[in-house]
Amino acid sequence: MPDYLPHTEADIATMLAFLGLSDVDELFSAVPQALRLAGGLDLADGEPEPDVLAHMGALAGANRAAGLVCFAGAGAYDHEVPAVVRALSGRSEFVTAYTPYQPEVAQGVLQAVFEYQTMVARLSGLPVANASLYDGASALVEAVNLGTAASGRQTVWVSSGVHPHWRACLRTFSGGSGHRIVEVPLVDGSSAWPQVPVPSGEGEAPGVVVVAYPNYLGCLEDLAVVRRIADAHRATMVVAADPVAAGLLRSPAEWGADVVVGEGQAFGMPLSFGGPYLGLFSCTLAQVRRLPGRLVGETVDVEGRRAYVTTLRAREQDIRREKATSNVCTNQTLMAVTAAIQLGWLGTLGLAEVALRCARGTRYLRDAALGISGITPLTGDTPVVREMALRTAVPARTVIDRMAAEGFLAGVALEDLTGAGGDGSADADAAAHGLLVTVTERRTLDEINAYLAALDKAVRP
Amino acid sequence: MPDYLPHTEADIATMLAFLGLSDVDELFSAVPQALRLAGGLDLADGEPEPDVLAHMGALAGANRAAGLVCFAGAGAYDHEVPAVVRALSGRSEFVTAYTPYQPEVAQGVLQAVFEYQTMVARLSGLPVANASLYDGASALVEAVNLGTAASGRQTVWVSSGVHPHWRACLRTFSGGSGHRIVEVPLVDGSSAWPQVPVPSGEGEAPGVVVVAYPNYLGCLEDLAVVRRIADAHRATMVVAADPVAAGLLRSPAEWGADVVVGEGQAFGMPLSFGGPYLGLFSCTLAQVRRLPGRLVGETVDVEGRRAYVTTLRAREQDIRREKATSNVCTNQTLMAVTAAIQLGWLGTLGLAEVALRCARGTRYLRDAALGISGITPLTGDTPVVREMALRTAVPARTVIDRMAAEGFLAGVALEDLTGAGGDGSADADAAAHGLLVTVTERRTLDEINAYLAALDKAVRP
Amino acid sequence: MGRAEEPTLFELSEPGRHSWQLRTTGVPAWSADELVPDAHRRREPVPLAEVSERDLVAHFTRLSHRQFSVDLGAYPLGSCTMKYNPKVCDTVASLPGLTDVHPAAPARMSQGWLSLLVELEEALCAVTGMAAATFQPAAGAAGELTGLLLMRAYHDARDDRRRRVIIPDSAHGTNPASVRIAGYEVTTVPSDGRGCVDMAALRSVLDRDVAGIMLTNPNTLGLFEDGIEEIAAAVHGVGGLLYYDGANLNAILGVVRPGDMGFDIVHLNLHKTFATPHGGGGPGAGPVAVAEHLVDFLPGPRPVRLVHGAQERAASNGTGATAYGWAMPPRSIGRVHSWHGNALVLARALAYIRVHGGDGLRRVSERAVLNANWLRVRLSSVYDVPFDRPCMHEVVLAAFTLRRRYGVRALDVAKRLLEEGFHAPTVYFPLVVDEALMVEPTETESLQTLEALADAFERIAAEASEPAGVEAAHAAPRTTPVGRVDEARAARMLVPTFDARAHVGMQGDREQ
Amino acid sequence: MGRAEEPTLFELSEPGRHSWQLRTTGVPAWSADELVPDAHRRREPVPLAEVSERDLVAHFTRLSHRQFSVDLGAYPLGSCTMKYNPKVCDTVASLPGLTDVHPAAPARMSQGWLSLLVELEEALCAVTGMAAATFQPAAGAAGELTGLLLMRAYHDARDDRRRRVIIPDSAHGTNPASVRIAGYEVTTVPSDGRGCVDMAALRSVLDRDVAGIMLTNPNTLGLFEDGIEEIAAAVHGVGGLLYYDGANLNAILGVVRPGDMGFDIVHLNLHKTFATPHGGGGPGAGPVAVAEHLVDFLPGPRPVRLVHGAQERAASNGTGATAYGWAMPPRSIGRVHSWHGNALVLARALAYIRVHGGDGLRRVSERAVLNANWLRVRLSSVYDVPFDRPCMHEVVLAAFTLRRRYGVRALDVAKRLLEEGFHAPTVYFPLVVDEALMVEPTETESLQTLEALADAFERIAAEASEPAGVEAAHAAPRTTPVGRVDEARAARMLVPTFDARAHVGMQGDREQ
Ligand SMILES: Cc1ncc(COP(=O)(O)O)c(C=O)c1O
Ligand SMILES: Cc1ncc(COP(=O)(O)O)c(C=O)c1O
Repeated sequence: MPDYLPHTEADIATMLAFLGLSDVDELFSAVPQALRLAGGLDLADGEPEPDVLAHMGALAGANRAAGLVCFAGAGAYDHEVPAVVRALSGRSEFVTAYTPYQPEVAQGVLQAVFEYQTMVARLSGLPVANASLYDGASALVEAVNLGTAASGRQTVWVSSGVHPHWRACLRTFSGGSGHRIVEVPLVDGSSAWPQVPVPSGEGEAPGVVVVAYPNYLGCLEDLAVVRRIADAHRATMVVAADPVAAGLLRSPAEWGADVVVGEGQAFGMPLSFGGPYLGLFSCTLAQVRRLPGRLVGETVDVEGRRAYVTTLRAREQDIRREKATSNVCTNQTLMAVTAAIQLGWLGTLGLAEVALRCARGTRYLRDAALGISGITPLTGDTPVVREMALRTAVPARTVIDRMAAEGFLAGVALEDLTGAGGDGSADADAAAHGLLVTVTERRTLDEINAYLAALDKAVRP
Repeated sequence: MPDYLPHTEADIATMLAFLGLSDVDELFSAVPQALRLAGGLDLADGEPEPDVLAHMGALAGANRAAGLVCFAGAGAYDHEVPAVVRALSGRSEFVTAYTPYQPEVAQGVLQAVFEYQTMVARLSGLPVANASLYDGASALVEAVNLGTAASGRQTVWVSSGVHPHWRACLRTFSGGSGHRIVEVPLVDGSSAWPQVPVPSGEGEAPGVVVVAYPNYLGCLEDLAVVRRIADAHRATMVVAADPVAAGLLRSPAEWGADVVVGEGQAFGMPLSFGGPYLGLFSCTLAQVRRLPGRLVGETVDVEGRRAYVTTLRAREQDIRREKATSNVCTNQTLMAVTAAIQLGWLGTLGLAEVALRCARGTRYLRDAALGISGITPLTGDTPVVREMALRTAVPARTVIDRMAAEGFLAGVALEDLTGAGGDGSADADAAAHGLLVTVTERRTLDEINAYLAALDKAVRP
Repeated sequence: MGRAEEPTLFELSEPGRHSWQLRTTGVPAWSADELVPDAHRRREPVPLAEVSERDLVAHFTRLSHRQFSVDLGAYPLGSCTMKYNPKVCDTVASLPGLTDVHPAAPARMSQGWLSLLVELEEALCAVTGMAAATFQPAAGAAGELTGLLLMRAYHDARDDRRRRVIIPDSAHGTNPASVRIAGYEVTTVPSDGRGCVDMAALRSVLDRDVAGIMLTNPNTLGLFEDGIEEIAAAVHGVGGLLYYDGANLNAILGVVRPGDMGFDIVHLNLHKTFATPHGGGGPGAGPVAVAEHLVDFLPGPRPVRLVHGAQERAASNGTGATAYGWAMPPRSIGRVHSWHGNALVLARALAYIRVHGGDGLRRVSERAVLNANWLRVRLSSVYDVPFDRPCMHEVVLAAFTLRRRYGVRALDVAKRLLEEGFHAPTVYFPLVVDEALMVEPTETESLQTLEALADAFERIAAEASEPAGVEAAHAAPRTTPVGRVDEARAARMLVPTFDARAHVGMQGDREQ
Repeated sequence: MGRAEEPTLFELSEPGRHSWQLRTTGVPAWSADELVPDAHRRREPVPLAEVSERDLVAHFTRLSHRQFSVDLGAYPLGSCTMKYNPKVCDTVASLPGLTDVHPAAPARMSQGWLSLLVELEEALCAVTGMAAATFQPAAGAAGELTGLLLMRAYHDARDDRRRRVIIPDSAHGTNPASVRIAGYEVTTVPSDGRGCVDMAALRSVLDRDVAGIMLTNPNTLGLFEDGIEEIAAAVHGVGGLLYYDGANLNAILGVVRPGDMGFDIVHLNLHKTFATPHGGGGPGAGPVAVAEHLVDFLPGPRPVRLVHGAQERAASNGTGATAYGWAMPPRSIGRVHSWHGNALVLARALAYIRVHGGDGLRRVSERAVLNANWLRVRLSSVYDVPFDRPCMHEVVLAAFTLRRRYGVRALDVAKRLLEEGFHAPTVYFPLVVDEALMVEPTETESLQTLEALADAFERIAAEASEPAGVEAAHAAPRTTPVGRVDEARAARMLVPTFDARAHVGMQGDREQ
């Protein structure tokens, strides 16, 4: 009977006697007899830890992708996570604490999150960042909620350069919020804003305009245009920014963003089949009372010592209840702490270096790949920083299968991205032959060259 | 230039200026010019951590033994080490502290070692245990030093059932101490004490008698006989005891041991190619002032609170210097802490269960193996608890090579053990065909049966 | 240790220090201006901290010494189920075969993960009595919202527009907030004198505009809603659905299942019931399990066991073994997560479930309930017990007598407990109880720990009858890394980042 | 946190609790009496603690909060080189390919380990200027003893019996103790006014009975023995050998090598110079490197690169790659370890060396020496500096003026520093300095940390001139987990185990 329960038979007897009960079952006397589960759960009996570890190890061993050299990205990146970050973020004080409701014994988490908020704010250029949201998609959904509340308008113009899964989430949640999501097509890698029909009235005018920077195909959008559209409609400008690319690019705030969201996985979180990741969220001071999720602020204790505490609590669901503008309670605090540690490790120059190395590898691979017959660009000449979309002569899924045999996760098939969420925005042929390829700072020249050689073979009919 | 140095160029300039120096080289002005190393160290330049990790990973990958199911023992055992023990013993407060010279900030290590000492004392049945020695061999050497000092006699009778490497160490250090080591042969797995020539005078009479329990071939020696010999000569009786087998066996103290030593690797330390391991040492109260190494004792602080401190420090080398009876300073504290955690995890019943399971697996394998033609017993009917010596029709090294191809580390060739240390005590044929096989609680019936099937093939000429 | 103020990383920073080390790649070293068009190129690097690895380690290690956690002691925080989190699950969550898998890797290359998810889904269905589950929701609140969208999709599919969702007044704040964000209106029903849903009040608000009801059972007062069959019949009677907030599932594992109680939708908090650690506020995992009639609406794509046939043979690469793939439910509400949910949290939960098995999970609930009742009885003479009858896995005490008599509030009791080395219970929740102290010991605390906790509770109450004790209660905590924190000032002079300190005129350091 | 007394594991124990979980094996369940003969069979299980995993974790986590460490702050413990220990080395030391290798695995199956050891040996030889090394010694003192046995074997082989080994009076206690245990007599030579070996005194004790001299350079006063060439010539002149105690190698990496100074035998403390953590007192690793004329005497078997030929082809399994094996030196002194030394510590050291490389190791020493000198100059106005000239990687200060004027001793200064969040320096060592405070900042501390440390040192000295300050110094430390500990009582009423408490009448708990 493996478990983690401390009760000895004697303890149980003593405790039952104290309660005046003769049997453990009597503890459940409030549960109507008819509802009680007869015969126990339909689950196998417990197994000792080593057996379970063996089982989980076998499952882990069945993931062939784990052994492949990773050129896949699309919002989840294979970046360096050093031992020091794993060691510190794994400290049990951080791992096994709850939300810092008692600040006197939670200064560790609170200060780490305060530092995280500062770093996220510096990345985006905006003055306020929250303590995290679930992931990039949820951060975007919350940003749209904030924007519609701020503008009082339900129409949301979303560039199709925003990650297809994030857009899928937006659509899902619009089922509740009633937001009208208008997706703006990409043409040659850039949002074709002029293709959106001119709003016929206040109801159709966008309350929020959303763009990705770089977009999910790796292209740099013209954010000045987006700012002008937002200004024209007094809409909130939301930028979904890649926080690693931020090491090379002008900050979204410089471009005039009101809200900046992003996926923070790149800062210390392994790929992990998609989670736990980290939703980055920052905004202007004017919006702080609409900020979703938790916010840590600096203050003092009774003796005047510096102290940290979650603040502007009145916004949160446990206090505002049905008037709350966000329902988030548990977020991704440990990931925020991890990101703070990873960004502390990278520092000013390390982040810039990572971004630069990504761009270099991407350039190198792209230049060489486009020399392969059977590979053409999918996004024309639009600048590419960190991720690139290629058109493969054979279907991208086939390329990925073939390249796996050579030891590579070749990238992400556009079809899988746009199809999975029920998107359909990209045209079918482009999707089937579109391959999204990523090069991070971890990829060596040898790996890239071997990749190119394998690609050359893989795209042959 | 990867390193862990915090100095910025500005820091260095400021500091040099403060010292009135113009160049870092001037810091070394005391070093005669002629001696200075011209051209730097003959080592490659530094490499960043990920490169180093890749190199170390490649080395690790070149150890085929790591992937084999382990039936080798001979003093180093493949026991369960649960995640919880690794997590706790890996806490950086334990890992990155020094010897607890400042008890006010070292209660963590001190108390953990105090608990370790208590556990070791309970295992041996003796009242005092030290804070650890390097390994089983060093514990034995120190025990012999203690015993000769106590008896005032330099002759040491050592059963050849003591691990060959430990005996080799005894011989090495006798080169300094001048001890006369007399090795008592094993006959059919047991020490043949009567074969030792009767001492012709006080000089030849043993001051120390050493026996292993069980001995390195897995056999249980008659300790009552050893106690009688020790009594007859007023010698110190030293028992090298397997602390896991202690879960099933009468304690050495019950048999009358004066000093009990052992190898503590089984308590939470991975095999690790032989180290770091843990030397267990315990003795009677009468000998406490001769105890080698550190000893933690309980006391109180100025406010009367319970506190722990290293005690009887006057014994130690830093105080007694050339009058010290042991030179040990750094020991294996982290391993002692690990053992305390592992023994806390096992608890009273867990240790008994591990010992029992080892004995069961050993019995099962031995019974079945002796049914294989080409396998005969090497130690007759002598009881076997945890380790067994078999005679293989083909040389044991050949068996091990063949079994590796089937996924097993089949055991340890006696020849490797007795030869490596330059022993020569076992007769050559027995050594060449002797295979020491171990079954721990981690070996499943399936593994054992597969092993037996492979063995059946491997011993064919 | 842990009591000294720790400067921020930014104050430890010195330009030119570094920790980072990156792989040597050999990729051509183009400069930024060769790679990024001028208009887009950042001019100055993002200013972060610049510290050595040594200082990074010291900083975060010292911060960790200013943080309480389950691993340091009892954490009886009601509703949060702060049980011990087995270390083996950390090992599971760091298996390279799990951590190194890209979420967009084709199913053929991630069979282990898919199989893990399907196995966990089956286990959660067994525990809840439901038909299928989604793992996308990243926490309980996300599960609630997902569940409410499922509710909406279900009614929509029947062309049945409904506007209201019923919530008891004892509900957790996420429930009404989720209802609102799902586009529904909240209708609150009061609790009756026994701490359960007031049946008459419920009936009075039930009509065909009610999309459903959200309940947790046991409820947030720690009491089992013994009228659940009646509630279910009534809600189903008007065509509404029953939503189960799984926060309190820890009380009833193997005893009674939400599905058997009549619930249609259940969210689970894996970070509560299944011991995945809370991480200082996350990550969690809030899978939603549903009854048969809602399966088609689940978010997708979902991991599925492939039926034997062509698809399977393809996925298993001709080996013939049972294989797994992805499927989009036919009437799916769509995605609710960037990928597949907090996968590593899910892996932890499966390991926990396998160690316990069906028998062990039932023991978990038995002991959780035993512990809570022991505390209830033990403390009922010194604290108010607003609803003094057998509770489930938590007990709601109250300090209204202490407050009335001595001016010692629930908050003071909480802060005094911090001094005693325990975490505080949840205070001022549920809202229906004045000066609430919501105590959830969990099953992993031993009788000795419960005794020590009860002793501390009693000591605090006893001290309150003396002036010095009252003063001590108001001054508490004094042995913690900081004393009581000025929350009002934090909101008034908002300093959400280190850079904002300048605006409100804070000093780099307090006076020496 | 960290200040509350922690009961022992035995006090937390309750019969019937458990943590252990073992693999399901299916092996037949014979009972103990079927397996163990009656005479040998234990009747009662060994009484250990019986606790739940939860309590085990809480106990040791709480203990860890009562422990200072490098990761928590500066640890300027002279002679011990408490530098930052890179976390990447923890990863290296937990690679399954390294941890899961049995030490008796045949060479063919442990090529990675053998190759690692050979690479490390070559690196250590490059650093020390020696010809070969053994890794068996588990710590510095074990290295000393091994080195002295090598010395003895060398002379013995020449039939040259010598009885004495010379040691300076500033030497570490392990040196004379090792000499004694190696069967030699100690001859102590005094330091001269400059803190170096008194050459005249040395010459006066040198004769053909001298087996050798043990020195560390820089010596334990942190000073470089600039007469080392003369010393070497003199000792070699009488046929003696020079033994280098590597404790202070951190000062001279890439600057000067023991071999070039004339040393014949060197032990290294990898746990000092090469950042392998000290583990609260171990494990360490004390490899011994020797000059060419001593190689044949090294302990064995030794890992070696196989010469190309039959042996190699066999070991490399026909792949033709360079392969490694074991070799016994022809005149080996024998084994000094159960197996091959503290292997995982060696792996850590190699990783550290590779990250730094030749260039980085030199920087290590430069910065270590820079830091020590900065502290020396900064503190020379408030503390005594007995030998006030440029030091190497550590500086010996003294508190004799403080003691004479105010009665504040080195010990008081140390205890006050603990209150300030620093570890104390080494006190009362080396013995030749009265009220010694031996400060070794190491190269991983930043200028800011040095400044804070110096400020604390200065504050303590300044306070000593006021009565309250003196009192505070004597009462220190008061913010640590416990206050000053009664060491005399510990020795007088010896309680070496929990069970011994009963004999001296200690209570299970102090009065509440
Ligand atoms: C009763 C109840 N419902 C819902 C939630 C929300 O769960 P989460 O914090 O995971 O979003 C909580 C936890 O805070 C809770 O206690
Ligand atoms: C100068 C000196 N020599 C020798 C030693 C002994 O080394 P170890 O503690 O590793 O045995 C030490 C360390 O304590 C030392 O400082």
